[in-house]
Amino acid sequence: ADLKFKPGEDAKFNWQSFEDFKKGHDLKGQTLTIFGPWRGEDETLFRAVYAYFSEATGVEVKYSSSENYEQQIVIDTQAGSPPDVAILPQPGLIADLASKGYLTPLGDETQKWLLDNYAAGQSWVDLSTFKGKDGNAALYAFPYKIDVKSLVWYVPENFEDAGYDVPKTMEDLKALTEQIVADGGTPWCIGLGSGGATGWPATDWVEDLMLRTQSPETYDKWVKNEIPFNDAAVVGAIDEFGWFAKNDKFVDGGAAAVASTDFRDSPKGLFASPPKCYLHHQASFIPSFFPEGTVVGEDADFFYMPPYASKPELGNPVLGAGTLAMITRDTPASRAFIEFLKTPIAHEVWMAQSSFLTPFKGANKEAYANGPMKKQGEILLDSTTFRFDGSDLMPGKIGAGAFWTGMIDFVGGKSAPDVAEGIQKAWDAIK
Amino acid sequence: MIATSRSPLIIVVHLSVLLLVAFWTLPTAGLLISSLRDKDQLAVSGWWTALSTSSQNLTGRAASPEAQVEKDGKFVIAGNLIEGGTSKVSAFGVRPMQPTAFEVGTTADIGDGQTLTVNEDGSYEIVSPTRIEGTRGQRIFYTASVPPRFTLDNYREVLNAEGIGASFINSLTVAIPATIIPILVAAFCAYALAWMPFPGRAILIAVIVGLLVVPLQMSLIPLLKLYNGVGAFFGVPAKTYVGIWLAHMGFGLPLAVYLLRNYMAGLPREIMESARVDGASDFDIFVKIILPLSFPALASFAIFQFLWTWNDLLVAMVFLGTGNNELVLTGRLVNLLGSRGGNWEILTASAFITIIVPLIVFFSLQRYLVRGLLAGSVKGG
Amino acid sequence: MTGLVLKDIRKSYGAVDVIHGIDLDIKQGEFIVFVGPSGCGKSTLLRMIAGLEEITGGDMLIDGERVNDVPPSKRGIAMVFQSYALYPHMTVYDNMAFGMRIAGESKEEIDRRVRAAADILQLTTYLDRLPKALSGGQRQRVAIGRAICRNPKVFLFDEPLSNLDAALRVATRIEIAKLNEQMADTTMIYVTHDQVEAMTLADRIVVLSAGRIEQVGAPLELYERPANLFVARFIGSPAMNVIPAKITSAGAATALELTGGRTVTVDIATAASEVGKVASFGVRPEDLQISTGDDFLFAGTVSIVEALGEVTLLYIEGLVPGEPIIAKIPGILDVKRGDTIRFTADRAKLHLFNAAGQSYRGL
Amino acid sequence: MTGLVLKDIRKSYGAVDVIHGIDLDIKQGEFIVFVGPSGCGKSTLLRMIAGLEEITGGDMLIDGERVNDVPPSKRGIAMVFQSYALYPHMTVYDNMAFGMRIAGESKEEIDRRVRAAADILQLTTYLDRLPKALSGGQRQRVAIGRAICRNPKVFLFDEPLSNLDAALRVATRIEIAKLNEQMADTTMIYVTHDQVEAMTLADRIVVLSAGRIEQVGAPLELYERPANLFVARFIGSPAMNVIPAKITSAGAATALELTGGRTVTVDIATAASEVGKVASFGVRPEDLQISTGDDFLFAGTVSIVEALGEVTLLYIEGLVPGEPIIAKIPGILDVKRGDTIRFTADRAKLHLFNAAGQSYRGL
Amino acid sequence: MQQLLFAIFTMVGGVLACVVYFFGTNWLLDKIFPSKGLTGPQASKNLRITNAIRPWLFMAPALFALGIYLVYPVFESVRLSLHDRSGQQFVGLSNFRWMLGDSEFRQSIFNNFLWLLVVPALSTFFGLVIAALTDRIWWGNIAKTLIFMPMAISFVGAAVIWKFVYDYRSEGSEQIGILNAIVVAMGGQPEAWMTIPFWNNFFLMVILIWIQTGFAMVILSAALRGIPEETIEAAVIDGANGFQIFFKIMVPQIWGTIAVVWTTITILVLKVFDIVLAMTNGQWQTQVLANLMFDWMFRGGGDFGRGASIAVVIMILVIPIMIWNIRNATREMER
Ligand SMILES: Nc1ncnc2c1ncn2[C@@H]1O[C@H](COP(=O)(O)OP(=O)(O)OP(=O)(O)O)[C@@H](O)[C@H]1O
Ligand SMILES: Nc1ncnc2c1ncn2[C@@H]1O[C@H](COP(=O)(O)OP(=O)(O)OP(=O)(O)O)[C@@H](O)[C@H]1O
Ligand SMILES: [Mg+2]
Ligand SMILES: [Mg+2]
Repeated sequence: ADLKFKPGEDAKFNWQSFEDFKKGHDLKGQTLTIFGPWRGEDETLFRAVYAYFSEATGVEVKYSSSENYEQQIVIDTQAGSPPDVAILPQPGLIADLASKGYLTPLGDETQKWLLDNYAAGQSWVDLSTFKGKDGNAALYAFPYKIDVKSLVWYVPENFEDAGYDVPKTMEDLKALTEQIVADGGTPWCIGLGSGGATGWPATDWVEDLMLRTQSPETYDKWVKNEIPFNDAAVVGAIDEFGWFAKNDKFVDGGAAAVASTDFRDSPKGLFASPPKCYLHHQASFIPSFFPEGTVVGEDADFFYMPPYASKPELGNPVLGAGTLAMITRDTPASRAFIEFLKTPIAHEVWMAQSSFLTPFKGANKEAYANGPMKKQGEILLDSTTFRFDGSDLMPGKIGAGAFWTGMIDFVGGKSAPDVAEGIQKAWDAIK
Repeated sequence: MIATSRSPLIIVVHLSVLLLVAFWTLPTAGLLISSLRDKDQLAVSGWWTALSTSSQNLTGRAASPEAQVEKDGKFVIAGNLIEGGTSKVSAFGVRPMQPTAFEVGTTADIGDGQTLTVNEDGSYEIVSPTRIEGTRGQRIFYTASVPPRFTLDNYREVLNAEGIGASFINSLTVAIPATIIPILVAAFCAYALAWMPFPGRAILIAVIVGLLVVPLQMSLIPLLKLYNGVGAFFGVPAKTYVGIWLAHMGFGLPLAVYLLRNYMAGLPREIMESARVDGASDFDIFVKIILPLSFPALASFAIFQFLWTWNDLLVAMVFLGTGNNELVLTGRLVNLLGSRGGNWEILTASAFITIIVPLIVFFSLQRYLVRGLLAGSVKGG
Repeated sequence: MTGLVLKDIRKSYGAVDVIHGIDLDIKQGEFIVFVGPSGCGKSTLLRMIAGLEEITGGDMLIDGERVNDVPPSKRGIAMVFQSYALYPHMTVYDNMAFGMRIAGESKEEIDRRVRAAADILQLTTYLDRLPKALSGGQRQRVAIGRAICRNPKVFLFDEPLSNLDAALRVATRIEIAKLNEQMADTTMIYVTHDQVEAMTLADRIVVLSAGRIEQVGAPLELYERPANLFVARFIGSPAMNVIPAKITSAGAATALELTGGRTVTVDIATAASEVGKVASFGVRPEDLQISTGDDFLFAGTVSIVEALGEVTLLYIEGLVPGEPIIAKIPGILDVKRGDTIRFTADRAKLHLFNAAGQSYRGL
Repeated sequence: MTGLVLKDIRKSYGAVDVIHGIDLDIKQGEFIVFVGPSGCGKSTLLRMIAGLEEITGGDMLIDGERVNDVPPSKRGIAMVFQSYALYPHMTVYDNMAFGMRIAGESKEEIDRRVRAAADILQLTTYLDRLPKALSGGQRQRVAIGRAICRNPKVFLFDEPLSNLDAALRVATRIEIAKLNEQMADTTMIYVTHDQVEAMTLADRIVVLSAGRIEQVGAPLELYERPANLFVARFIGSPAMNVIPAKITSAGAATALELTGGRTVTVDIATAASEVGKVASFGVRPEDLQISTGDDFLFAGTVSIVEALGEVTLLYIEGLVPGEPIIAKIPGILDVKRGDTIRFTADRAKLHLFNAAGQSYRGL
Repeated sequence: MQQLLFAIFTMVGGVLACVVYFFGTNWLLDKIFPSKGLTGPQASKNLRITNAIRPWLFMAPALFALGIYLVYPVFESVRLSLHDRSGQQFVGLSNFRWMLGDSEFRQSIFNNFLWLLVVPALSTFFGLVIAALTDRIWWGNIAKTLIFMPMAISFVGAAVIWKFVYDYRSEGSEQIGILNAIVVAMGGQPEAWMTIPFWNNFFLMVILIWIQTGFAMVILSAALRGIPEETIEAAVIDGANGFQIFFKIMVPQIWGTIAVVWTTITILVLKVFDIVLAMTNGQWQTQVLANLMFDWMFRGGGDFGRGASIAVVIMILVIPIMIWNIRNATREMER
């Protein structure tokens, strides 16, 4: 196969791991079907990665994806024709698959590996552990390719021009927000629109603010509904989001525009002339929606969504999301693929291309394709707490339903306690 | 044809059709124009503005300091903001909040003793008494009148995508038999339901109407299970073209039978009787009389069935698979959109690329929707 | 080989009874004509024979075999539909060839027969047209052509000539007659409103009225000895004049007193018991002659004169209120409206019906 | 108020020319009957008058105004279609009432007129039926009823009686005649194949052939003085007998030598220049009488005897090969096949046509 | 190239197999119970048999396919609706009990009724009007093609189209949605159309109407052209104007087809979910049954029990339409 980076050629890659893996696995003639969420550009990047797997093992990989991959994987597993390996971004969906017995546990060894090799390893193990059909918890998934969500994007030149500094604390961020308004500008671009998924960007806000106002344990309880949705802690976080989003002066277009502006369109305000806003809270993927030719790190940059100075005990929490690989059909090839994901090379090859972050400490940071990627990677590695996107962990009806809708209602004018109560009710209904 | 074509009413007819057509095509026109526009323009200005010259606030960047030349002891960076365009600059600025601070042709002081001049044609000059530092060029905000600008890049991008040709053929391989087979099957069934007496006919018709409502999503899992079972039993792959044809047939049948039966039931009884007296069997009558006379209905249904199978993604994904060799055109195009589906420009262009085949089908089948097919056959009420 | 037998055939559409029990015995090779007022059930009866209409009651036998449930294609029939029922998507040629193609005839044979039929029906130049580009009469001819192309046991014609012009009608009628002669074994059943057709073609005429048979008989028999008033009036055009009368004396010849007061003697035998009874006296318009002498049947005032060239129709008022007596006199007459004219007639050609409308001749 | 004028009206369907230039002047209130062989363009002409068919060439004027482009609804016409064209979704009543409802007549008026028409046409019991539950004749009656219910300037009838039985036909014909009398201002144009209808109803008959007018004239004029062989043969049934002849002497009366060798004198004047020319001698079947004496026109052998009751048709072979001479003799004759019979005829009733088929009478 | 050959081969093979079935079985039936050439009681007995068998022969493939692809899933749905989320445990009617108490379900039912009232009626109406009007003008086919276009556009395309119609930008900034652009141009305030409760349902319906009118138009156009021209001529002579001809002569004659179109679109509306899914996903009170079902089935792992029970409700809603169709069919057969 065509390998993007010739083995042995570039020192930033850990070629040794590739050679070692190659020695341990010879599965010539076997095939491996992978079903994943990546399409378009991401798919090309991923193909470059698994080319190394094929090269090493001789396994022919068939990758496919689908716009309706959630639906597709449900149908395929239910009907009994699953792929060998599925890679999914939704822990909730994975939990369901696990509980219906469609997944194969990855074993203690893998669990240990994660604990040892991933930054904030326990967070990842917790994330990937689900209850199986038998009711016993086990590690079913392997996190691979992470997105950092706790990022605020801005245009450095605009900051320079206006004389603003990157805020280091949440208090500073709020002050900056007010400052911009005072200067006659609009600080934020917030867009929640996403067709059928409208509302999800708001959940990221709330989760980020949860992690900054509450302990990770509270966050976990919230996600599992061990504290009700309308708990004061949650309502507080929602209101905190409201402080930004429900103020006509703070957001481009006013509060009314928040719900209906497409999240893909909203960062464009940063680059308008005159700028429609100065700040945009969004995950690491967003540069693909910046105007063509925008160079991250120069034309646009990001900073870590700062924590409250008043709550030092919470440290530097990072909200993120990511995809998890799991074995849906236990074959030597699929086992080998999980093993492959444990090699640095599996991470470095993608790191060297772009848009890939990993908490894998064994992967060479220098392999990141550019500065901003590296910076994000460092945020991930430096995190004291890593929490997965809460809405993805909640049951689908909540995390991809009531929570979204609730947020829309919230920016539309409903009060935080009302909204939270409504979501809790929905949650009660599915128990 | 009645000789009324010159009555004043006809003008009203023309006008109302024009109005309706305008109303119906306006949104699509937006899509068409959008597909020809620059991807960054899509989200900032309405598609209708693309048709006329518009005044826009734009951001440009001067050449990087590496390009500076020393001239008369001063350091100069010169260039043009508008590459190869015909736009005209009307104002410019150097600070994002005041993008129109200066008239064209005037010289702006940009600090550190540097000055910037921008001319109407977009040419600019930065003059500095000292060497200009840094790696990035100075941002220049300017207001320009932008003439309509269209590009075929979006189409190029879609059409050059890898595997699009194969997907095209895959789509045809799915759509053509998945159109013809159900039509044949449904036509036979419809004939039986319309003209062959047997007990339970009315109930059967109603059941078929009822089946129209079965949500596709409900059938996917049980059917795929069945396919897997059958595939395993015979040792063949579960996801095959035959499988998807049958699936499309199954899902399209209720409507096909319903539409065709209704049409066939309306054919004059005497023609059938006459054929029967002529010694024709039911099979003969069906093939030689009913089929040719049902062309309008067959053509209408063919149009729709083709369209559905052509535009379908879900059924193809489930029953044909998502691998590269089976991927249908819609699947391929959706994949082009990337994982987060935000590329409006690709969406718009691919929408127009997929629409072409169904439109050809519509246009070519439309002539079978003929008038007076039955004229001259029977006399009487 | 006993031909076609109808035994108490009945038909109703839902609650509407259309055919009330028809008994008829048609011999093989016979030419039967159904006549009767519009809506009396001729087409229905024909369609039942063809097997296109379900038989509500009774038995239909072809060659001694009950065919109630035999489908049309198995009955060995050809039919000309009153409404043509052409195949609109086929050319004239294909319309005519269809039945033979179904039967699997050879191409040459089909071509030969189609061309022969087209020739007879003057359709040769239209063979490539679709039915919609034909005139009414041409369509009807195609329908006839389609039937005569085939070689059935029974021919059914439902008013096949109604849209044809006189000349073509005569020509086609003669063709049908020839056909009947050539195909001595083929039974033909023919519905028509045209007296001439009925009289010239039929071996026997069946007069229907409101779903019942009024009389069956050879054409002249029906004309000369109608069984009842209905048939008397129905056969012959203009219809027979009927004048209320009272029987004044019976015997080998019967004397009557007409409404006008005049006494007429008819060569029909009646029983003595009939004397004094009310009866109907009938005389055909063409049997009336203008009398110049005193020996006349009755007299009346001319209200309308219709000169048809060959004959002249005189409408005579005065005898039966509201119902003019019609006389059909050969040639062109010099008679004006208002003239009073005396008529006479051959005694042998007079008719007499009892109060129930039955002819005394048959009694 | 000049009625309807057709000026060089033409019609073609694509390459097929159907009407070749018709000039006709129809006065208001006139009753015009179109006759002609099937497919000669009668319906087409009628449809052009109605405005249903575009006029390919020529002008059509109603009341002096060119109406080529006037839509049908503005021409003030009512029409009975040859194919009925009933509204299949409406009952008989609604079919008849439709036009009046459109015209906004009052409910009572509509009811009155519909019931009156239904009465005349014996449709009263069928008023609630849909057309598909009617017999052919009933449908045709509904079509007529629909037209006579309305009050148009021009009535167009396309073979309105072809599916009716004789009695009903006579009755309806008389109704139409009455209608014509009552509505003296209403022009009626009527297409028929029935000679009797044409003769009795028409003020003037227009004989068409292959899209051209052959002759226009009052019924008796056409019968007595046909302008050409076509009309002579077309009017009258059975058709006029035509025998090839040679003119042997001209003058006030013309002497001919028939094919058989016999010499006949006709009361028609010819120019001396015609002597020796080939001509056609015509005599109507009903003008032939059986001659017992020696003074006969010609003699021949009877090949077919058709007894119709009222008259007997004799088919005489021997004079024109392949084309029998037909004689129509009143009454029932005692003639058998093979008898040789001599015929005579009134000299005034004989016809003579030149080689081009034109009558010498008109020349 | 090879793929093309394979494609052609499979296409021809598929279609041929189908043709062979129909011709083959008929030939076989006539062979086993011959009646051609035969006479007498044997022939008519054979005929009776073949006449009884043939309808089923004609319908067999259709019934088979319907049975497998639709009837079997119906039973499966009913079964699932009585089970828990994983489809394993029988729970009786509890899913339905839950449904009745669910406010989102009630919302969906309400919205669905709105949809049922508006969309079929308007689509059919516009389809009919357009079919009739375009029938008589020279550029009718072009007009029809343009109006048909929404039908042919893929769903993703349609979603983008309407994004460009309904898009909302705050007051003052440039509108890229044409509706707001018009509103603003006329001096109004831009609106976030998708978020206005209740009315947003109608904005969504417009999309479906926009799409389905093409369907109604094509079917009705075919029906209109089947109307005997003579009846229209007769009406013209009777003095009817365009409207009267349309409503009193043409519409009643194609009433059956109108009913069919209406039924079809009604049923489609019961099933509609992709528009809602793409535009709002049921937010801002626009939820409909089908989308709700989809939500429960596939979102985040899915609860098949509840999804299926909603599907069952959708299927129950169609029963009145079925009854109405039985009536129509029986009436028709009495002809
Ligand atoms: N659409 C058409 N295309 C070509 N020829 C046509 C078309 N319609 C009619 N004709 C021809 O025009 C001629 C005249 O037709 P028309 O219907 O006027 O005849 P007609 O005199 O009414 O005959 P009939 O007495 O049989 O009804 C016929 O020969 C017919 O074949
Ligand atoms: N479907 C039906 N429902 C009810 N009555 C019907 C139906 N079809 C025909 N009829 C009635 O049956 C009677 C006989 O019809 P039929 O067609 O046999 O008459 P016909 O003798 O052929 O008349 P015509 O000479 O007018 O064609 C008519 O009175 C007619 O109204
Ligand atoms: Mg009849
Ligand atoms: Mg005609």
